[in-house]
Amino acid sequence: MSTGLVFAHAGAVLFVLGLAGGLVLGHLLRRILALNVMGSGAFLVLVGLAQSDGQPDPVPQAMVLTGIVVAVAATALALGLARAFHARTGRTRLDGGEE
Amino acid sequence: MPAAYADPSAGLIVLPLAWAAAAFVLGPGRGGGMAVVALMGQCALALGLAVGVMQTGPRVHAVGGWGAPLGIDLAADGLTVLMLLLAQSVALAVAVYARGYFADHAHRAQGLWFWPQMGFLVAALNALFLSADLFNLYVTLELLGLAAVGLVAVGGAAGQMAAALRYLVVSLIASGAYLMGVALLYGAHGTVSLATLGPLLAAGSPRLADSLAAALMLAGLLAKTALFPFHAWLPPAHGRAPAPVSALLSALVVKAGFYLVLRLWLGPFAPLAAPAGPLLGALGAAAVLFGSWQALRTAHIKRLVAWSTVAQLGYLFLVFPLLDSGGQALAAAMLQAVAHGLAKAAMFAAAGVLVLATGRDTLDGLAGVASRLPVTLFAFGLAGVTLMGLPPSGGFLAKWLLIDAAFRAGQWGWVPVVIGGGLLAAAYVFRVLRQAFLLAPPAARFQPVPRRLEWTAFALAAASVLLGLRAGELLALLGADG
Amino acid sequence: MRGAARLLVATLGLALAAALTRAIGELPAERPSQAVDLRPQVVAHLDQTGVSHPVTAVLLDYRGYDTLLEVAVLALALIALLVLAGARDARLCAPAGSPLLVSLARGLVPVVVLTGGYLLWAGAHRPGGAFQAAAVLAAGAVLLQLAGLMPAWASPGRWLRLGLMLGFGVFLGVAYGLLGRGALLDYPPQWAGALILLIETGLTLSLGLTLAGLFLFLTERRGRP
Amino acid sequence: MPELLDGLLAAALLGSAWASLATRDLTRAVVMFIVFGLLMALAWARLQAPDIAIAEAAIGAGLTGALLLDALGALGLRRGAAPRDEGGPRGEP
Repeated sequence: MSTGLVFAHAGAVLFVLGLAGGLVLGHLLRRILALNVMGSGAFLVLVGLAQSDGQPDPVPQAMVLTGIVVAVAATALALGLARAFHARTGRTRLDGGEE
Repeated sequence: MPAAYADPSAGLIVLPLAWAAAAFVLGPGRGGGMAVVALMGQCALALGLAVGVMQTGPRVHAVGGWGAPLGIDLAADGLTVLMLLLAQSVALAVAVYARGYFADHAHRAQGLWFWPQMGFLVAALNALFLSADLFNLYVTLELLGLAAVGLVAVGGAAGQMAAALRYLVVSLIASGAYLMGVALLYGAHGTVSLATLGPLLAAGSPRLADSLAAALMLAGLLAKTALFPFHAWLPPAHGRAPAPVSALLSALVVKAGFYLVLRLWLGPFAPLAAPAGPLLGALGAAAVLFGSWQALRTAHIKRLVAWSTVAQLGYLFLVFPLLDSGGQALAAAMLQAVAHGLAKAAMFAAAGVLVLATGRDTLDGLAGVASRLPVTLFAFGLAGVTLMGLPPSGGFLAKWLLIDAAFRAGQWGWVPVVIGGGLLAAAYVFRVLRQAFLLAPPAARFQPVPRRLEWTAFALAAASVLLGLRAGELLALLGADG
Repeated sequence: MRGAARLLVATLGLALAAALTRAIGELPAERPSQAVDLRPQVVAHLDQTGVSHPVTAVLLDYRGYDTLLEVAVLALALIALLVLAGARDARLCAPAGSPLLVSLARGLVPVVVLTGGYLLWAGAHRPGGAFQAAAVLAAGAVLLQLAGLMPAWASPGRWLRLGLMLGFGVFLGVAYGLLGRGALLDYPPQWAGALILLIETGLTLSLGLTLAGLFLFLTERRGRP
Repeated sequence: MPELLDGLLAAALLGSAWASLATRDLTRAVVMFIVFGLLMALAWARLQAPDIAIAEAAIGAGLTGALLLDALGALGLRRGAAPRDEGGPRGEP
């Protein structure tokens, strides 16, 4: 199995792990971690699968660079919201219905 | 100056990005006038593009001059232009409204950085409607999602933070699923260009990777569109945001997800998607009934309007099982998208006026409003006419075409949903109107409201009704896809 | 209820993982013969892009439009955080840095700037570029803030706002300016290298400030007036 | 030999991600996430993507890690909350 395929498989599992975590975890910080793991998994599949023949492909590599910057922007906003929410309510989780 | 500088596709993306950045540099609370002027320019650009597409057919703009699949293409056909026109006109009206809304003392603090955020939101919408590249669409989805979430949070109250967080989590999970689909497609076909992918996906029997990619991407987009059962994030987010923000979100942002589903469904995923048609239709039907039911139960004005969005989005998905049957299902969906966009922006604008005047967001507080704010209430009622689907509104024509398509396809089951949804809409609109016509309790005090707010709501509502009379042009645009 | 939801997510997750693994496993053998391979195209046009590093060519030329929108995403996140910081009403006061921190910052900042400059310049030929350089500069800006040598960020003044948007503005201006050639970002080959360097320089400065801003808006300086 | 290295690295990625999401201790979760980010940088190097490796180390692990560590102080430790995320009926696994 080529390096690309090994990491594409790992990426698939990471994606599912992060997705499940994003759905079931309660603490906001953990959810944010899970969403980052999910994104990293998708990035690994993007590059790994494209490079399954062992040759580097600059196109998905550039896409992942873009994706990493977008991910850090989203993470920063999520953390900012979580902190503002915590500062007002003292809570760190969203569960328990709306209102 | 070469004519190339007036290229509408490029202008519709560059112009809002430019005013967003300029508004940020100008400083807190500034940039509203510039935004209104720029949005007028954008309306002109969108009209120019519409005329161009009508006359010469779909257009492609190869960014960087490379062309797909190496570069990124912007593509405009009838579907694109219709969404662009809707987005520019609603955004212009909302900008006019927001200048009055945030000038009010109570909202000044919320509006400090509204203009740059709105500029990026409009740019993201236009970029999304125009993009013909799956990865570029991912970036536009993220830009749109972050802009929308940031705008929900501007009020700063705990409930708004919770709503924004819920929205952000759903939005990020959805984009993650979408991105995974893009990764699988690039792995399988070596390209993310819509035009290049179409023939590749149609050739040969579908592979597991292709079906999985389609499923992940569609699921992500449905969550972003808040289709039942992915709707739970919408009512708090749209109900709690400041009124101009709610108008933008309900009228435009959720439509972006629907537009992409439709674009992919009719485009590269056409060979894979057909079996999912009945499922989407069933979810749409459930959304119509459940959303309307919730709108009948809530005690808050803006929450009622938000639940109505959940219901009205359901109609858009009723067309998926009917697309192959020859009828005007696509036209019905696009008319519904445009009519609902105008009507819902009007309703949130009117609801914002009502909340501003009565000082609270409850139906109980509305007693006596009818005599004080007749224009606003009339706007609310007119928008309601579109949502109920009464003639001559755009909503009526959309629902008529939908019923016609269902009969042609022999799928009678959808007809009672369309009619029942209209009756339920009538019921929740009259809940508001009846309360407003009650006599005001003696102690009731109404805050004065800037005229501008009332009249923008009215203009939007009137447009949603008059749309029914000018639907021929819109349908001709869709026909230009050919 | 919650247990049932978890069981459902776990079951669906396992099914999705199995499907993904299978799809990825069977792809290389079943890749359709018509599949596109962009790698030869990237190399074939490299001499028209003005840079010799393929990833930089994709990032700023072939798919430069993605990068333009990505910079907008960062700017937007910063503005949203600014709103939250304002709403939180916790002023980010410029702390009085300890003497040790001040001298450390004074000594390190030239090194940081040099490293950033090197990464920026290197990006045209080998790994590196505006984003990596900006991350290094951001570290320097954070250091300066902690040492009390930077103005407070809570209500950024016009010059700081201009600095934050400069890179985006230059990028957007170049993109639009080249529309006269027929398309956004359509670099003329003889100017491509210079224009890309101009864009990257602006981006390095602005992204450095933006990344530092993401950090500084988020983190409260606790325990100080 | 390289296959073995790739396999070990992939396993370490999965292990650190799992540890980060499953641990009861929030501080440990964040530290494991930073470890995960650094392992990702190694994976990118193995995938002949040095640009991503640098960006992942600087932005993914570095900046995100710093933001998370600081948020940990704000969310997990203050206002009398215990440093550990309590289990209980809605606890984490």
